[in-house]
Amino acid sequence: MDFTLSEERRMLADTAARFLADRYDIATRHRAAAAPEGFDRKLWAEMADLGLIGALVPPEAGGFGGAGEDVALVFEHLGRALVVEPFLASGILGLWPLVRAGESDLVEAVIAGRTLVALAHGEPESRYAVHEVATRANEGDGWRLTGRKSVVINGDSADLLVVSARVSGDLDAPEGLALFLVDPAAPGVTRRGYGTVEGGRAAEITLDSAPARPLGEPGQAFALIEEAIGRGTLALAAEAVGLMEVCKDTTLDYLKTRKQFGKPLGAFQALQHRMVEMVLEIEQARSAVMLAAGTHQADRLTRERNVAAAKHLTGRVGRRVAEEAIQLHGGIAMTWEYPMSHYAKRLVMLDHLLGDTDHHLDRFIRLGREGGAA
Amino acid sequence: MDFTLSEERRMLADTAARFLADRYDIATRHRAAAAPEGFDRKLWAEMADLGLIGALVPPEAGGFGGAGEDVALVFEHLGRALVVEPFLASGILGLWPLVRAGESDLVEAVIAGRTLVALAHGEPESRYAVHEVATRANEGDGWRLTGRKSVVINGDSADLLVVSARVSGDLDAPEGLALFLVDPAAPGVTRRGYGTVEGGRAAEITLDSAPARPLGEPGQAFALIEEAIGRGTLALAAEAVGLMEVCKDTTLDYLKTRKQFGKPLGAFQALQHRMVEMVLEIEQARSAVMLAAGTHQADRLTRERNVAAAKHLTGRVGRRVAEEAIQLHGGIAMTWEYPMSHYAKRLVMLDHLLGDTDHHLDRFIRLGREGGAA
Amino acid sequence: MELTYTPEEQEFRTEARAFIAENLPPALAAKVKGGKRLSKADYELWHARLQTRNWLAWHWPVEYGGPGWTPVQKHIFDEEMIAAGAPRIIPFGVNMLGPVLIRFGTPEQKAHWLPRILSGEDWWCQGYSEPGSGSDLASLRTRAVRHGGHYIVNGQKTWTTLGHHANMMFCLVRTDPDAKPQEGISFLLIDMTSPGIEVRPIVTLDGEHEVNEVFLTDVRVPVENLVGEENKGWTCAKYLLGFERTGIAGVAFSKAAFSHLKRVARETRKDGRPLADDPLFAARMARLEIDLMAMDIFNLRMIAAAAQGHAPGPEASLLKIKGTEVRQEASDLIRRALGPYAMPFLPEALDEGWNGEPVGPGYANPAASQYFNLRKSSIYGGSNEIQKNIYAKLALGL
Amino acid sequence: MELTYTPEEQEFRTEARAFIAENLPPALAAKVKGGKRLSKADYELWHARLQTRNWLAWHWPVEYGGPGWTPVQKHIFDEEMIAAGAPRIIPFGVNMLGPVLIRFGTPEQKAHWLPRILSGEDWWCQGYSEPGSGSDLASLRTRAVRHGGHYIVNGQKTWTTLGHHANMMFCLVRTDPDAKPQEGISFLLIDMTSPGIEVRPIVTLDGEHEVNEVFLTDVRVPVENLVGEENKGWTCAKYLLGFERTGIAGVAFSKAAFSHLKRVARETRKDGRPLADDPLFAARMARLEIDLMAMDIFNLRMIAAAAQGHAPGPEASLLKIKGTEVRQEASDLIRRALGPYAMPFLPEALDEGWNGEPVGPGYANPAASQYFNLRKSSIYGGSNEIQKNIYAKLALGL
Repeated sequence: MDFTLSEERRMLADTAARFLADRYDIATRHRAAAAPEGFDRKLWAEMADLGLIGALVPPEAGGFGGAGEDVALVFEHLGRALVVEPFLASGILGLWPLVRAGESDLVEAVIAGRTLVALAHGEPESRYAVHEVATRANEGDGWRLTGRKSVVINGDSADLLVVSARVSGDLDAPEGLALFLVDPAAPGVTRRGYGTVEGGRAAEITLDSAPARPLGEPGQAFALIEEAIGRGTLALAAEAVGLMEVCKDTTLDYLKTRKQFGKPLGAFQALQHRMVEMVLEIEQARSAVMLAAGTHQADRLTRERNVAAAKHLTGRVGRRVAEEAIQLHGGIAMTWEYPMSHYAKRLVMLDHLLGDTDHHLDRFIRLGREGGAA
Repeated sequence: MDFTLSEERRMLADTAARFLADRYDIATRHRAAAAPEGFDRKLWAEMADLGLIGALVPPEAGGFGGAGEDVALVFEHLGRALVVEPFLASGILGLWPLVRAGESDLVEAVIAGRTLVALAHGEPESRYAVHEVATRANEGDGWRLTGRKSVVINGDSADLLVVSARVSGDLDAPEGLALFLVDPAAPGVTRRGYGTVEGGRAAEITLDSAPARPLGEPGQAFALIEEAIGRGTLALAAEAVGLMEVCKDTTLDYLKTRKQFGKPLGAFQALQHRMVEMVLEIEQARSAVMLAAGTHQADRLTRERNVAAAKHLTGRVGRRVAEEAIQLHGGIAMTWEYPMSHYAKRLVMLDHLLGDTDHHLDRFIRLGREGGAA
Repeated sequence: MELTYTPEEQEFRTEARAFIAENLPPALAAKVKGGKRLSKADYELWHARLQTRNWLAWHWPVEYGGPGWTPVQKHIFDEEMIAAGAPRIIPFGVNMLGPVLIRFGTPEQKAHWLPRILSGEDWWCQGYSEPGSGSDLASLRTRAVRHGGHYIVNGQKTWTTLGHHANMMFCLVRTDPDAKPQEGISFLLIDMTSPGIEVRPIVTLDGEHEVNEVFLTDVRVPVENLVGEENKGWTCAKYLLGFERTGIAGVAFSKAAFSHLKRVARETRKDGRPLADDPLFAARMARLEIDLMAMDIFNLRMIAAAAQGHAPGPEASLLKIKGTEVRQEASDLIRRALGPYAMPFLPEALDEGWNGEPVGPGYANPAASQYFNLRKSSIYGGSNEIQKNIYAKLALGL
Repeated sequence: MELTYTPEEQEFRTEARAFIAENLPPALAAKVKGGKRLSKADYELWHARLQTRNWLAWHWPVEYGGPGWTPVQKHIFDEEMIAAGAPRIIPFGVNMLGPVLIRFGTPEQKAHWLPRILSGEDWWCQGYSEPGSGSDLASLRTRAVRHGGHYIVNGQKTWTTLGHHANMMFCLVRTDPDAKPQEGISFLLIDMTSPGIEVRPIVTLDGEHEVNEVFLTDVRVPVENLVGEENKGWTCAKYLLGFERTGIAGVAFSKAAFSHLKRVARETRKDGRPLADDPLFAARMARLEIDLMAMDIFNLRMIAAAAQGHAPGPEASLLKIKGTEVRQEASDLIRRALGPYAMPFLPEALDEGWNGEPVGPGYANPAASQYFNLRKSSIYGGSNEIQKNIYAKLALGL
């Protein structure tokens, strides 16, 4: 048993931390978020050069990491700096199917930050369900996709879309799913980009007989989609821990410096106890992420169940930390100007990405039953 | 809108409060609970003489109250004094079917405290479900009942049992239920009495072709059973408010007098805030009980839904109050000698009588759907 | 105990509902219900409509132009307004300053300022909070020094709600810096168009501008604008905070939010069924509904006590706490219910007249923003922590 | 990061499991798992069995008779013991006093007392708490006055766990009443058979007798029984409290409780189906299981840090808090799961050898009692409030 970082990972962590501390302050972040694409292509390229995307990919696929621990490490640091660059979309969700399909040229381009890829999977009625896909794929003169994809993260600026579609089966059957590569500039593809409430970008995508190239064997993609989403879920849980750390540190600082009724806020016992409870819950959330990260190479049920536990717990704790951090501050943390308010916003909104606390609690229960637990 | 008590009810409240203050201290209560029947027949007769059972019965049936407000008023006072006498069994659950069936002689005897009656409804597998009854009633040479009834409150000392049984239908059908009067001394009736964890008494009752007299039309009893249980549920929710009041007052006194680190515990802000939260939740619970009491004469859905809300909320708040009251005290409240510990115990164990918080939440949801709400 | 309204009260509800239906423009109600931004003119219109029947200044005695309503009538009207989607009454002039002037003002002050509140000629804002004084209001530092017929005011106020609409501000200032914190404070009426006043917007975390900072540099305020005695402003401030507590639980807002939640949960699908049928979500909704039902009764208990002439006691603090918790929880569940569609945010869609195509259901756009915006409700008007301190001291004797 | 055990550690687990299987009488394990009362002899037997392999005194250096285990090995053995239903090791002699003597005792004290702890010749109890000093331990008042070769001790101790089994008590007494609270305290070893000692049972709210009051009237204690310096007893007390924190989270107990809960929820029916399939109950269980999984890792992080030589830090306070919360929650869910059958209580069914017919499922009888009994876990050993104070001060600098 060992919870320390390996030498390689310590170097990766140092690299990420140093770059973000030097180059990515909150003003830079806000500027990037306000840009038309919702991020800064130049910074993105620099981060790619540093290896922050490559760290998410196993060596055999051209990266130099790719284990659960690597994903967690990178995303915790991204959370700490509130990075808006498209790591989730292009570093995990869109990239992982390419890695697993052996698309080595594409993988290389994505790792290098040259190509931006996004996963178009969710649909207007599917909520967070992994298996609910109404978009149809028909084979004829090549493959053609028809359907609607919604809230596709960074889907507005992606150079390439990885799109899920159904070749057979009922709306909610895990069987009959397929993944395709779609050129967003192709005929039949319409994108409507928009900002998200915490400062990111997403798109509604309509496919009307859009030409597509299959990734792997059409009909067998459920396992791969689940894997990519599970990986993204782990990433978000780790990001949440990074966000929480900043919320906690900022609040603690504030309690020590802000004076009311003649003494620092931190001298009030009721606030002290709430602060301790916050730290305790964060340590619990961090522990759940460590478990999910450390077992990410295990069998499917273990992996997915631990990921569900981590996303559930970071969601539950995250809401509490965000709300307590604001409340313990008072008005100042309600302002746009105060950086922590954006951390709190992102922390709450993570609950809407790849499944909220209830979705993952439910998933945890179902996976437990599949595995004969409970 | 008026939340004050009517003149009659104020007199009833005064009577109850005075008697209990004068005659029912904690030592008396423990003695009564330790008696073979789990209560004191003499005190029971005195309380009957005071009208505390009659207050639970409408005038047209020989009492002088019987509205939801009367039930709530009496049981809140019983809670405040931690009374173990069989008001729930013989004042509500067993009595109400007699009232509704027009059994005026029996009702008179029960109101006078001469006859003790109990409702034998729950079964080993039925948990809190109102409609799940496996005990069978067969007509031949008169009616005969066969089945098992479990955790029948005061069933060990009742002079008369009101027993639910099925004349037709599936195990969980609301149709086909009937209520019967059974003499516990009759052949085929076996009772096994025992104490309950908070100081009451109950019994397992086996019926083996036991002779029985029907109350009302066999097959139509669901509504009546639901009504009796709903009434009992309101009573328990009101009792919970009385128990909580005592837990709160005792804890507040303790915080003011007990010194630690050179000042009263009540000077510590973290404890002050928890005390305020406790009071707030008690006021919420009291409000829910007022709503249920004040609408107890309304249509079935309103009545039962508000009762479910009250039992859910008193259960949720009750657990918190009991646990906080003990925790804020520390060790002393863990002792048998400290009266409040028995209040806390009763408060928690109310969750096991006539449906726990989850049961009533579920019931609240279902009744809402029946009524077209939600 | 009687949980129903008297026939007279029910009749009043009918009358109130009819008046609102007649006077509230449907387009305005749609803006309120759709969570759009309201303009200054929207508020002014609704104030004016109410004033046509003397129904604006609920808390004023009849002789000053109040409607003479009982606490129950106020509660009923409040419920009906919110259910109908009326804009809220901006409280600063009519509910805060008005009662203070009636109680502490000179005959001249009353004659001058009260009619202008009713007519809408003045839009008042509140100059209480300062950057250094949050919950600890009495630590305020804005200085007023008397020079002849004027006070010269210097300092900074913050969290000034809708201060950018206001032409007048009532303001707590320190006139005696050597006195104890709560002494040496005075209550001044300040013309916002005076030289030396600068209003700077504060953008809140939902990206909206509703509150402001107000900088005062050598602002001259005529001594006639002192309300009550010099150095006794804390008395006015406390009196005003008492009035602010009416309707403190915001039950009607929570009820409206809960109805909206029910709609969202019915129309949103999870696993092919309405989200309202999902056991976990249904349980969350039911717990909230039960809390809300209980709070409704708790609130009515206070109103009934007020109707019997009891002054509002420290229970108001409990209602404030529970009221904000319930309302925040409702906004949280609405956000959750929307699933991924809580993410997209088109700020332009909050503008009047926007008729683009929404992303997801039309009501999704403001939901997350409203959740974040409502975090303020447990902070302002005496934070929930301060309410707990107050209750512990006044009601529990701790 | 590596979440699995090394091959050596896994081998140790196999060895531990085999030892326990061989040495723990099945009847005793059944008593523990069935929540029955344990006798003094039960504990003594298990201590003696452990000592046959030098596996009793985990925290003692090898030269004094400890097994020389790593923190991970201790954790593994603890898990295996609890999973197997072994009685807990009574900590007062072996885990509390032992380390204090090893650190502060004279060579004579060590030579005399340590072997007697290992052999079971002495049963120790703890004389710390007093009626007037709960969380504020340093306010203790029991007086010891030196007369020649003896201290004369007068006072009262309380919450003395299993004091009725003990022949010896280690005790904090005040030797200098004029010093500051934490100074002037001494650490004495007191023979419980001395004249002037009276042990009175405290019955707890579950009706059981486990703790006691101990009254000391003119009790003569030889000065050789002073550990450490006079008036420096607080140093020993603090050192001992540090040792008490090992295994503070009680993860293994919570795991055992959770397994039991799963069984109860599978075997109990609601609406004709296993309770474990009820969505609300399944959600309660899942939330608890997730908390438990996270706490397991949190605990292992501490153990791994200890294995690398880091002293246990203030995180132990966090583990204490979460550990008691999780364990209490498990006992709460077991109680809930049982439904009406949580009510019946047959105290005689907790006795060894009782073979009457249970009411409801056999495991129902002790469930509610255990829930109430476990309320103590957030009170003793430094209440959760004290843990929060400690953490706020030491780790957060508040």
